Amino acid sequence: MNEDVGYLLGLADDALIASHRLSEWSSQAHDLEEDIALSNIALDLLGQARMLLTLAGEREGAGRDEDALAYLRDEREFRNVQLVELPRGDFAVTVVRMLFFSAYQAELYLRLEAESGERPDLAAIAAKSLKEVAYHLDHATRWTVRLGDGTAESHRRAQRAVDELWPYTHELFETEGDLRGAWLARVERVLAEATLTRPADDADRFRPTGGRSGVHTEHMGYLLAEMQHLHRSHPGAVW
Amino acid sequence: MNEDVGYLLGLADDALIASHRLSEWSSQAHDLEEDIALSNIALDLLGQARMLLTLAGEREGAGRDEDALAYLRDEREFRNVQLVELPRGDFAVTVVRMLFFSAYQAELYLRLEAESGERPDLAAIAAKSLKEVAYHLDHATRWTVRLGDGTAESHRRAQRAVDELWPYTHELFETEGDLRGAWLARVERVLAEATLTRPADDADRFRPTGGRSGVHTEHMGYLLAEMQHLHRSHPGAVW
Amino acid sequence: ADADAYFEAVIAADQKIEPRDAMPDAYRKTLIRQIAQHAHSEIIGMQPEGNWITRAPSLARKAILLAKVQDEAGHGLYLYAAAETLGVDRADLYAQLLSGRQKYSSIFNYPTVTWADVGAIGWLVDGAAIVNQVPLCRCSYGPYARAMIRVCKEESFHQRQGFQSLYVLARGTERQRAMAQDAVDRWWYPSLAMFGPPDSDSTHSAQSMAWKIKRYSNDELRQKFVDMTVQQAEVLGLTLPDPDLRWNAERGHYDYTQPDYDELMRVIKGDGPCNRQRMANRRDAVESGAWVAEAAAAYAAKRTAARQEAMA
Amino acid sequence: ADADAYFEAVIAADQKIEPRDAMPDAYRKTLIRQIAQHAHSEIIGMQPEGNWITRAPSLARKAILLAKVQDEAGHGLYLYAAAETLGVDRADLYAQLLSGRQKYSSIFNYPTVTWADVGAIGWLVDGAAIVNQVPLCRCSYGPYARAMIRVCKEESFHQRQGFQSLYVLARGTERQRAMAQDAVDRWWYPSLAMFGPPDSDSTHSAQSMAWKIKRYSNDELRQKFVDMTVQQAEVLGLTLPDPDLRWNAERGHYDYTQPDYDELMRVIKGDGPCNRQRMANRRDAVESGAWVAEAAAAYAAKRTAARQEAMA
Repeated sequence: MNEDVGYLLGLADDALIASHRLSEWSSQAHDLEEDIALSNIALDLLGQARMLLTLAGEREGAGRDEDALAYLRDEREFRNVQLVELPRGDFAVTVVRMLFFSAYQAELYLRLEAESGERPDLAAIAAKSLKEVAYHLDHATRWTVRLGDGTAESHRRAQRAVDELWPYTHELFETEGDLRGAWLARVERVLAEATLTRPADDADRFRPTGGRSGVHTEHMGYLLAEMQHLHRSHPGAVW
Repeated sequence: MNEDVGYLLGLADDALIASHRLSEWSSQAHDLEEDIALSNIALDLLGQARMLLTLAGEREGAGRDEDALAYLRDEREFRNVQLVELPRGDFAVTVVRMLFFSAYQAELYLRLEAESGERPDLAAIAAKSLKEVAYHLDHATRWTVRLGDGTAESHRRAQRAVDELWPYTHELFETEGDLRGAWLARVERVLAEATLTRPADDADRFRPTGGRSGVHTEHMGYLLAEMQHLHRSHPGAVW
Repeated sequence: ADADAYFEAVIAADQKIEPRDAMPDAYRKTLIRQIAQHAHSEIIGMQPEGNWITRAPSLARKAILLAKVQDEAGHGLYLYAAAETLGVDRADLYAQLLSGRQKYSSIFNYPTVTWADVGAIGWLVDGAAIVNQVPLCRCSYGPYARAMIRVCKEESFHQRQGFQSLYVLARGTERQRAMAQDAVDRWWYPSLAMFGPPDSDSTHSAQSMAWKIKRYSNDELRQKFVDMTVQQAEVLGLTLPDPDLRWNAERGHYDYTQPDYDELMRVIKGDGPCNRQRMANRRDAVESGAWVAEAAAAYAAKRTAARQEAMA
Repeated sequence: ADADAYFEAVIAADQKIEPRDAMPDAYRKTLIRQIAQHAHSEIIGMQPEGNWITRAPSLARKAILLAKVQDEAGHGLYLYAAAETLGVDRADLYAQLLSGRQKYSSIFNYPTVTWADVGAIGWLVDGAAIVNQVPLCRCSYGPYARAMIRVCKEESFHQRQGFQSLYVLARGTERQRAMAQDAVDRWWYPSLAMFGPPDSDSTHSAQSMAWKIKRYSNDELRQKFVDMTVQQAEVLGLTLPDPDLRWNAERGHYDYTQPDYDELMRVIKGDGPCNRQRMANRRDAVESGAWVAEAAAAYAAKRTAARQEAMA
């Protein structure tokens, strides 16, 4: 596969799978406002995924559109980081993951936007998405602070989410190592305000990886089965 | 569809879907012995499903084998009762459902075995399965009694399972009404020994139905997505 | 007596009653009950369609569905806000939904069995809702009427999306077409039942009509829906599952078979296919999210305390 | 001293030590550790393959897989029973697994990513296990040796099933073949690592060999596995992912690239891809099932009390 196509699929799949996990909150959030907010973010990410998949399909030039890429690739062909595919978890997991992921997307899209000379199409998508991502990051920030500095239970849950998800953040910077400094600065500021402890990097040798080369956690297959089953059950149908 | 084929598919799908839910216990039971026991029952039911699907496919005469019937039918074509498709639940739900379902299978297979003149193939499958079903029923009986007459918590969970599942048992007798008397006698005896209360029939107007005509609960689609996704992802492949 | 006269005069003049106006207690209670039930219906109504978000067969349909379910939550918000102008608290209304004391539309107690059900709900259920709700845009209570204008605008957008989704299925593969027809077969009579019991059995209608909360009777609205839907079904190329459905030139309306009102009563009383599931889901969301609400409250209290200390 | 002499004589004569025989403390401890680790491996090993039971692509394969995972639970039972003959309690061993003090085979900390992984585990992982375990059938401790005879018989059945499953994939569609090759590519080096660190770094080996618990060194067993597997790979028509794999006529063995022992150490220390998940699953099964165990105990106690009362 063309390297650029693989790169675009990575970005697209991150957004698509993150959107899927957020959409699992439909009718499940603790209140209506949050139900709407999470759907909104899921919808934004789905929109990003669609633009990125379409662009990847065009670059590939094999006639695959957004649906062919979303519904007819096998698990080993998905390029998203493992962070976004982990089970939905409780609200703390959702919020902390959104913090980590949105902060990454914010840095990445900023850079892609700046590189518009090299990849104008991608830069345009990044530019369009940046406002959305800023909202996601703001939302995640506010909730991380509320949970971290809320009750003893919410603090415990938020810290557990931070500890469990932190190892998965390393994969975000395998190919974008230069972004980690800015990402860390953003995230550390939020965790500090939330009275949450930032896990040490070297204390944790567990650094799951593989998503970018299509090796996923065992959760991914179930997600794809659910997402793709209907589409695959009707080969060639139009919806 | 040939009425007989529809009938056979009902029996087959009951066993197949019940087996699926039991197999979800793999590595999840409270101890090794029970993990083995539940797998064993899942395996027995899978075996019954395969014989029944094969027979249904032969009767239909359209060249569909057990896999075509299990993996390539859509939800609306599955004929199992809703009782077996309800989510796995806790161990009490599993045990009580097994009690209700095995007691039904025991009565049904006894009758089918006796009718060997009319449907010798089916009678042979019933005869072969009866010993298995007797074991399942015995296992479910012992556990129902243990849970019902165990701790306060296990009693509460068992009674809740009985109350939640009872309405779904009516569907078992929609076409086999003559079996309900014998079924009730079996089940009431076990519930009494387990110090559990048998729900009144008329106090409960909630009598879910539709499984035999392919109208399922919203849980069924997720089960089928998981079960069928891989098979459907490789059209025509041999495994 | 002055207040009563003012109220009667406003109603007679087809003007709006506003939150600060005096109004009869029974009027207030009727409105609270109706608006709350309507709000609850939006919230519970998210579940049957939400059931297909993660499984939508194309990304475009997934986006449409996600947005629609989100709109329903938004409708719930407007409507709870409208109810709150009558001096009740959203949390109390919510508690009454969870305890089962207040109802929601029975249509949402049927399962979405296939993808086509999403289209059928958009077409038939939203279609019926619109027929019910358009007259409410002229309801005598101002905040409710204004909320309904906004809701109706979005609902008719949803209804067109549902229609369009079914249209594609009806012109798709044979299996897609069968799926669409099957969905219409299952949703037709429950949609007819959405208009409530026949006028002969309807208890609240007369007073609501006098107060200009309601403008048409259940049977009038049902007939309007049938007349409208028959024509749309022809465009879709799908059959409504009523062999006795035919044009009655004398009446200038379609004759049709009444839905099973006994079934409707059973579902209203809690014994529909999904009542227990819908309520259990809702309770579970509230219970499993209680710690989040508590955290938000605790954080807000800390901030307030910190601000007060800073100012002291 | 008599006891020591008896023990030494039995070992020297290649006879079996039995539970009631005196034995050195270190021998007992080594065996407990090894048998427990082996039992734990069977139990944790149910997870990666069990992951595919509900998704198996044919009913025949589903039945085979269900039965295989069930056999693994059975092996766990035999092995815990063998360990118990050494004076430990299964519950204690289990607690040590859950607390992380006792280990299980690191191979089970890799994910099963596709269906072909089930075949690859059967072929390579069970294949490696058999090479490891066949000599254990002659282990000096009787109960362990006898348990291993039973285990090996079933494992070799599983290994053939895995081979056969991969064989079908390798001769299937292009995508199936790619899936099979990909699985072999991912499982080859972890399977080589199953034999433990190279002899030069192996701490326990010498003593275990002297006690005739172990019969061959890690590297000898690894070589045996490589030699056997290369030929089977040819039959399958799949490639082992080692460009330096070639026959060495002088040694009469295949030369091969060593697995990444640093990775092995990381995984053993708890940092493999699935260590946390496997342990969390196990703990969750125990915790969420605690009420069942308590109910069974309470019921048994009531029955005992009732019987005693009846006899009093």
